[in-house]
Amino acid sequence: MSLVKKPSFKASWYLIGIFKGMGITFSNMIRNLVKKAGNDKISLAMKTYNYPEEKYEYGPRFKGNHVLTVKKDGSIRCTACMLCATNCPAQCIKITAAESDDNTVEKYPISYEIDILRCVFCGYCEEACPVDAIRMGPEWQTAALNGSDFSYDIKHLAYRAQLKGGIVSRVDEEERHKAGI
Amino acid sequence: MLKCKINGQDVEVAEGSSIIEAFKATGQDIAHYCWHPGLSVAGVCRLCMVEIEGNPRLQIACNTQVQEGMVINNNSDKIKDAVKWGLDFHLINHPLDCPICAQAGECQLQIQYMKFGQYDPEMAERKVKKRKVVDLGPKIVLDTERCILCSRCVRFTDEVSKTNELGIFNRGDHSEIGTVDDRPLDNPYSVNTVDICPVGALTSREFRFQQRVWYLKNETTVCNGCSTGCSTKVYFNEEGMWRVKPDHNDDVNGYWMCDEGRGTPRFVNKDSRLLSAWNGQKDEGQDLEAGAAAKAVGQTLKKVVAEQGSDKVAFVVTGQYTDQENRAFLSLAKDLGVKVYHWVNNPEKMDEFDGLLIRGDKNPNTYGLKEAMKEVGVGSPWSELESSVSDLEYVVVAGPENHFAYSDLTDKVDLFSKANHQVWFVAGDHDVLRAASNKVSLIPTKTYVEKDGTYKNFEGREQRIRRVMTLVPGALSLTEASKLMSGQELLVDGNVSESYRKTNFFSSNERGYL
Amino acid sequence: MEVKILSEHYHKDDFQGLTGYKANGGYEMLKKAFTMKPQEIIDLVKAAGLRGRGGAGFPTGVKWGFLPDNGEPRYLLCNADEGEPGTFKDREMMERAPHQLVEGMIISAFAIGSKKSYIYIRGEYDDSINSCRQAIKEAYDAGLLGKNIMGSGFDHDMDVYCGAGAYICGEETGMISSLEGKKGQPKLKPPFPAVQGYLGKPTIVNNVETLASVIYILRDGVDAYRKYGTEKSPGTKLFSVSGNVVKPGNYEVPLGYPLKDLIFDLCGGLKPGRKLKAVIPGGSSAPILTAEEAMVATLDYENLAQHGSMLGSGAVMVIDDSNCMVDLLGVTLHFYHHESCGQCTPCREGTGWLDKIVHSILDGKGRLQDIDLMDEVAGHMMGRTICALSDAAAMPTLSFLKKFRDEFEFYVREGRSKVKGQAHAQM
Amino acid sequence: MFQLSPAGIDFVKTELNRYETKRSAILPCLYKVQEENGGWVSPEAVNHLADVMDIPAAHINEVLYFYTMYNKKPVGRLHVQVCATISCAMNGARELAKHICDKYQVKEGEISDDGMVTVTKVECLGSCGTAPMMQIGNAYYENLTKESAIEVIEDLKKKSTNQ
Repeated sequence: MSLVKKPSFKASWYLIGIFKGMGITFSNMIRNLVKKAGNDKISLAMKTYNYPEEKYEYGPRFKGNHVLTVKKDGSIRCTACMLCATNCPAQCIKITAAESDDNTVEKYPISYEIDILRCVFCGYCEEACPVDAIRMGPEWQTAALNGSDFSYDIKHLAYRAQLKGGIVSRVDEEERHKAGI
Repeated sequence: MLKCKINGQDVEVAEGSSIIEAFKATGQDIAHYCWHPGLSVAGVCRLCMVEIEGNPRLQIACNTQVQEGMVINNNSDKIKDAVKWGLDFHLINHPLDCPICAQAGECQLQIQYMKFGQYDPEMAERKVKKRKVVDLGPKIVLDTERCILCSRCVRFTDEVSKTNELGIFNRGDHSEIGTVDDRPLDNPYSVNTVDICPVGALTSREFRFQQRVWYLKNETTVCNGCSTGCSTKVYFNEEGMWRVKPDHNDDVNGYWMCDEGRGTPRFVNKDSRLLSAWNGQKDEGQDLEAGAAAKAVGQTLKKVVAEQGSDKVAFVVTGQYTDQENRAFLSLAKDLGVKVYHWVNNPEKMDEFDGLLIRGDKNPNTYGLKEAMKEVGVGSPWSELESSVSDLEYVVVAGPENHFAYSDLTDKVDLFSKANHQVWFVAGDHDVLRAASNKVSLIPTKTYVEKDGTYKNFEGREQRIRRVMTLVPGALSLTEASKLMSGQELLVDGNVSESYRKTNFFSSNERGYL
Repeated sequence: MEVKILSEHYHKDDFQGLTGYKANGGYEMLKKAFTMKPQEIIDLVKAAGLRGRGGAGFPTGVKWGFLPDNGEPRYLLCNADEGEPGTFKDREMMERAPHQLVEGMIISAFAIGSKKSYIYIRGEYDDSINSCRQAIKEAYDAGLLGKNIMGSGFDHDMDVYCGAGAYICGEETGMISSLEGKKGQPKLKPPFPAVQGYLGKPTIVNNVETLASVIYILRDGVDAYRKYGTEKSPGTKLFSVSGNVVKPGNYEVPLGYPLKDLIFDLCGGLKPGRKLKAVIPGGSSAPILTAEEAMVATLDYENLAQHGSMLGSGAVMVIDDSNCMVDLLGVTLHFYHHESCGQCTPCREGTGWLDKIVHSILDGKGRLQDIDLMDEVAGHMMGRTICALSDAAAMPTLSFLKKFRDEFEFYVREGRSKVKGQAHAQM
Repeated sequence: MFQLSPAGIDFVKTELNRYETKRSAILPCLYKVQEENGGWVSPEAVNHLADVMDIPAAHINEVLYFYTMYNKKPVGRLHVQVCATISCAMNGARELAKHICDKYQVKEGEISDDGMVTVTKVECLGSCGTAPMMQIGNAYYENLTKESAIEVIEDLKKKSTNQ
């Protein structure tokens, strides 16, 4: 048995709801036009950024596009341990590991793909990574022409132009081995 | 039978069994590294501590015999503290290798740490550095730094494979597992040491970085590598089958399995499989739907037998198929009245046996096939086929799944290409078949992990195999093919074997417990 | 003053050879033993209350009683490994009176009915190995070994087996593994060696001094033997005194002899201008006694146990005030770290860990919580392993930390030793 | 390739059936191999001994690497082993070892340039009453002072050079 109630008289008039909504919109619009942002009392107006000349500055913890960090010698820091791929709720990270012939490295990713269209930018991968190999950088304007450009590979994630040669990871192998841990 | 009380639960145990066996019998949880049911007792990891009433000191469970009326508990705080410190001693010189270690996910140190450890590391001094990534031959990679010196692998090479290759060299905390002068560890059972190694010291070169273990699901089935019929655990996920491990079966293989049997993924995975039926000659031909191809072959066979007589067609069978498949195929041959020939792949090595698990007869079901042929009343000597093959119209072959054991595949194809037509029910995609001189039609069949059925091993012990996954959707099992060839329709049977029920990928996966 | 029974004829040069030994009453007791029944000898030893002189102090008669009479061949092994730091009493007996050991072993073998016995001597004792081999050859030539000894119908073979440098082979089952040609790693107990020892056969392992004392129990009888020593620890014992004393060496005194007299009377006290700081009474695995405790302690199993230490192998190490206790603990733990056989995890990793902590303190990088950590680690090594080496490493650590904690804290805070002028020599 | 001398082979044969099991003969035979191989046991020597005694090489290698008196790497003609445990350490053994090392400019465990001297600190040799002391070859040299130790080593060097 369904519990559909008879609509009350006020609710049956749709116009009342519409006018209330439009009222709020127009009052904000007029306030923004009249009052300039930034005068002394708490301004209610929204600051307008003239994008792209003026860009909004996000905080340091902003979770934008992923960055794969590198070691001091430029090689990729990721050890293909699959923790990020496991922790990712959207399951959009695909890694294939391979054996490296340098015995101190032992394992590194041959391919590391993030399907950025599936990614929800939650940052779980950053939290899961034991060696600070993946970070979520500050960039967020990422447009591309066709769908396949949105699956980022190692070359894009670690060595794209904006990174200027790759960002060095905080957790580095050499110090850890020298310290004997 | 001895009666004792474990953690408050009454237990009946056989005479002379140790406390840890009593724990295992009741399924109670006890931390242990060096004890293994299939090996002798070493008593060196000192983790399986239990408190026995009337005995002030903690006793190790693996070497203490159960006495009548013993009251044992292992969940008191004293035990938890003892196990925590036992684990601490194991971990102080253990390298922080989890990201690059193949054993991560099923490593006993990780499991026990989550249960008993959960502490911040107290050791501030330098760890002992030992040799890493030691090459021990084609199958095993050794990392002596991760080794916790539980000596399971040494006892294995001394007691089971009896090749005495491994030893613990040096003394104290500089002791290292290894072979003399880094000689390869290469006996036919060497990969068993990888299974029983509780940590990532011994890793198998084949599976080393292929897949993370928590992505794999596992099912128990029977190995089709040879006629011993060992019980095995198959590890798989969507992309295919990654590795095979032995499952405990006291009557057949105990806790062990040979290295050959671990090679089954090579002929099961998609890259070596025949994906769809094919009709054609000398590499030119077109792909077909498997079901339709089988029906077409069925009709032409009936036509040929009706017009030219049943001696124009020959059936060839191998010991690779289950009992149900054999009966269906043989009864089809009986109805058509054609002769059936048994293709024996290596007659001279048939009754070889290496004393433990490896047998010369590389077919899982030769016993079942012979039984079925006697029961259905078919079967003629192979020489007859060799003489009469050239004037045969059709040769229908139930080809081998495990083509690695069938080294004589090429010359059998040449033999059959003397006939007019040859029809192959085969799982693998072999170029030699497509390049045969006469008209060929190939029909993909399922491998042993994709079908239900029973094998009979060398002593006639019937063992069930189950459908674990579907790798080639179009493939047919021989029963289905025989049904189609005899004209019936394939009804989709309602009861999908419940082992393949779609469950949550991660939670259903049981960590690899030793 | 000294009571010389075992070491009575040490000073005589010809006592090493068979003729000299026989001239001083040698092998008379063997003749007497053959007149008695084996069980009589065992009861005699049990009545005399002879306790093992190797370190554990287990009553020998009782140990001999554990042998199951299931007809299996029995072995008698003499533990002459003497790896315990500070001990050198067996070496002197084997070099000066090997026949005394051989005769004692034949009598004991006759008592327990064993046809084969080995003397397991540590590899470094080259002189002792040669003198024992020489003594056994002489005994064979004189018909005291081999078939139908002295017409008694009892035949017995004896051989010397050399160790190759491992303290762990001093432990009963470690020695048995070494004798079987394996690594000297102790075996799981139970089954105890008396039930399943060498090659799975019943085996009795006794120290050199224990076997030699059997002769004099036979010669003097129980009451004369019990005249010396206390009620629970009868008889005399050889003590090897070493360290900062004027006259270090082996002294045979009755058990229950005051430690103070041993150090200051027999050994001539300390070097001039030095004060007694501590004494390790029973070898390196015995907990340490402070100077005050050493003044009141007497050398027998019960009294030393009351003082929290143990008699052990009777190796008295005298420590005067010129030594730094942290440094000494470092040396002791380095010894145990080097000698741990590596079979059981708590001992293999624990000795290494303790060694590293004490050496990080010695290098001035110690932290205050290191001292409590050492306490905890040593506490969790006690009673957790197959053999007693992990207890032997933990007990000195616990006693050093309990009785000289101020020196450790001083060292951690100041980064140098409390004892002036004690530069920590690099290990 | 290391080969046992005929005398060595006979020694091994007699040792093999001197004890209850073949395996007990490993320790004495390793001593013989070390003697004939110039003071240390090489991996080829282990393989050769394994063939002669028909015992798995891993068992022999385990014994070789467990005991300290078998040298796993070459040592100088005079292997000076200074005891550095408790009583000897209290009587200045470590300073003595350092003094010998400086005298022959050799680091601990390595061979001096003229291949004659290797200095190592070893654990208790059971001669604590006569500390400080050292063992060279099979002989004990006790109650040493810095000068007397060097004297002993010098005349041993002279004796072994004119052999």
